[in-house]
Amino acid sequence: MPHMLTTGAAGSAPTGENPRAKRANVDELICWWSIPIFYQIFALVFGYLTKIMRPPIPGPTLAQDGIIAFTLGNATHMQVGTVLLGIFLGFASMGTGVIVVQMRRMSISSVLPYGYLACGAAAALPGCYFCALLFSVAAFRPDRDPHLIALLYDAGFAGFIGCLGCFATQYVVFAVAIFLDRNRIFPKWLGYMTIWNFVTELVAAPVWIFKRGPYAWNGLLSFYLGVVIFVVWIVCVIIYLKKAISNQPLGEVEPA
Amino acid sequence: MTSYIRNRSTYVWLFLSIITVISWRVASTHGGNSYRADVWVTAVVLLIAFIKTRLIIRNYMEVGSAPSWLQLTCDAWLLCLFGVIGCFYWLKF
Amino acid sequence: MNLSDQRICLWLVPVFGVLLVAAFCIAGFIPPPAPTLTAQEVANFYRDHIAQIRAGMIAVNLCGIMFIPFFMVIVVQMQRMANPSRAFAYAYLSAAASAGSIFLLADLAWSIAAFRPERDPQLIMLMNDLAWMSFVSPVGFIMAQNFVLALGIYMDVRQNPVFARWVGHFNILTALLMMPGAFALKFRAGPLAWDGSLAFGLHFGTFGVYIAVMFFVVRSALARQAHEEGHQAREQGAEACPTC
Amino acid sequence: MAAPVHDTGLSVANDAEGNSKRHLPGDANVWLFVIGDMVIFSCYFTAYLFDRGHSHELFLQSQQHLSQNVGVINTLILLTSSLFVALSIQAARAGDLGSASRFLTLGFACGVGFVLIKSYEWFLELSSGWTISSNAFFMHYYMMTSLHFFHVLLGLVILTMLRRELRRMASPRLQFLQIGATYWHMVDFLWIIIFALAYLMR
Repeated sequence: MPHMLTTGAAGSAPTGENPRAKRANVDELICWWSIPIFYQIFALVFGYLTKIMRPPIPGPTLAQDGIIAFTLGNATHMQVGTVLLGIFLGFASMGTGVIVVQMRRMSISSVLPYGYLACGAAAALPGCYFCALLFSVAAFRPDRDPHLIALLYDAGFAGFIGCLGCFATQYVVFAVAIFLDRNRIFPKWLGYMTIWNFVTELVAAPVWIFKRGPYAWNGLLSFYLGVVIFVVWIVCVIIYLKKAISNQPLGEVEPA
Repeated sequence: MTSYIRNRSTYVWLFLSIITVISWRVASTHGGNSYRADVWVTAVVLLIAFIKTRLIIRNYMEVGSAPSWLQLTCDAWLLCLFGVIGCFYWLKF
Repeated sequence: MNLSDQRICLWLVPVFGVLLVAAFCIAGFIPPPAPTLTAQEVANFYRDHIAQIRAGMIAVNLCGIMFIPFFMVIVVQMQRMANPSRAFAYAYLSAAASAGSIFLLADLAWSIAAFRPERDPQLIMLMNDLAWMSFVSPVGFIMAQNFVLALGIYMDVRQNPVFARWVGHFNILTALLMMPGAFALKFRAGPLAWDGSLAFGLHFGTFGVYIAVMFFVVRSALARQAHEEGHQAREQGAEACPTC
Repeated sequence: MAAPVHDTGLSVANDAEGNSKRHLPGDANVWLFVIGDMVIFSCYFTAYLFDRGHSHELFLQSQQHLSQNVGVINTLILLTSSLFVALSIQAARAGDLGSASRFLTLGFACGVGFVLIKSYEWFLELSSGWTISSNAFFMHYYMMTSLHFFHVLLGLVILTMLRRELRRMASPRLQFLQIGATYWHMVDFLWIIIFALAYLMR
């Protein structure tokens, strides 16, 4: 059933009391803008301030004094980065919101959009905030036992790279939605690209096993390849999300 | 159903199977103690893998009758991959 | 539409809000143990209050997430708004769910610290730090909730808006007042430390006032929804009757 | 890269009539995926070769513990599976949907055979103590083969969907069949390269 959507102009609005705005989808555009802005802040926090994602990434075999230097030598930046993340991470949900709205326009039931929403909500703590928080806890007390700082360092990095389930599920849900959709909200190749992302998540799975080499958390395959593919993917998502919002007829009523 | 079997695809499959067995025999260990570095075995194995991959792409994936950009892309990828494999294999010496 | 479900979720707030505050008081977390305590002092704090902390944290674990149904009432009300789409409502839902998971992390860390108070004081302090930081500093989720709710209110073009416009201003204001909490990661003393007047007092004081005000705001919104829908039902009934 | 993809993606829908000699098998979207996947796998292969160059002797020693015989059987099985899928497409193109469906079932059965044999092979290796953390060779071996294994499983799901399309739909979409077949052939040749790199080369 490719034409599940109705437009408000068709007179389906109940008793005229609740007219959907006949103007540009301002709320979706605001949410759309939040995505590039959020990823700028994300890059600032993880790439520059905390240095967690700034190449070369320190690996699992780093010696004790190297771990101390990484976490405490950079304490102020680390904490400022985590403060910023604490303030702005919540706004990532706006990006989820607009993607869910577009997924609800597809010729599919609400299962996949709601799955996407729930995965995004679940991912915020383990997949993003937890890592920065642990490094801030480490940076909070320079006089802490070095073994505990090493524990926080391991937990921070391995948890950050190795927390896959939420994202992998989100990618699968998104890809399947694109493949099944007949309203052509997103191009099909974007679904295939999402599968690449899923594959890179699988490749990052063994960061819990390897201390060195391409599959360690700072490895060429588990980290750098995944980041490159993710960046390409998110740029495409941002561009084609904008197109999807522009193509949306004004006053379209979302199915209940 | 049988009428489809006398077909180009089947001959390709026959050829692929034969060279698979050849590469297996070439690389197999007679007696178990011949696992030494061997440039010639490697060269034959990689060449056969290259031929097999290209045959599958050209015939089964029907790239042989596809637009030229796709043919060029696939061939470029194959050459790059096997070039890099070859380079890494030889440069380590 | 029957509004009992929304009313039940609404009335969870005063019940569990009081229980939550009581649980924190019982645990001895108001005011919080200072970040300047040494490891031994933190361990002593846990050892001396062990029964209260355990009881309080069990209660917090049970009561804390009882706010989520209330936030979902707000999501439902946001979907009634005449916004161009439901993007803000979905964003609110997502942010509220994430906030709940982070709140639970804090509760777990407190409970783990209190599980074996005879453990190495360094380890107890580690859990205590983790708990307070994850409790006080991730303010972004409630801020995002407030911002998208405010934006939704501003864009609501209904003749009888779901929420009055001042509720939007109030949401922005409270979001900004809660922001200092984020800095608790950085400071070990002063107003921005996790026991400070801004990061703790202003942050959670604002949150308490916010929840209390929103309780009444949502209650009157529900009353308006009941009135509107009763009106519509009567109109439809009046239309339907002559035909039957 | 995206520009030609976007334009040609939908214009090849009528290749069932065979009126264009140079047609794009499947659609451009799936080819973007296949080429991307080929590049991603190339990264794994390159990493394998790179590590191999640094500990050649270790890799040669470890390779002895793989069973070349099982490997060659699996290669032949996947080749046969590819043949059946290719024949199925030809039958579907000729309008013989019954044969097409039967060929697809045979291809699917071969895929299941691969999965069973591969699982058995892993079981043998794991029970003789060779795990993913044994050494660099086994790390690469298990990673490459398990990623490929995941592709095979996904391919089996896709083959099931293709069979459903052939059985249930009055006029199956040939393009959809070709998309699935293209993916399955990619899975086939990726295994051929893994077979050469992990089992055979010295």
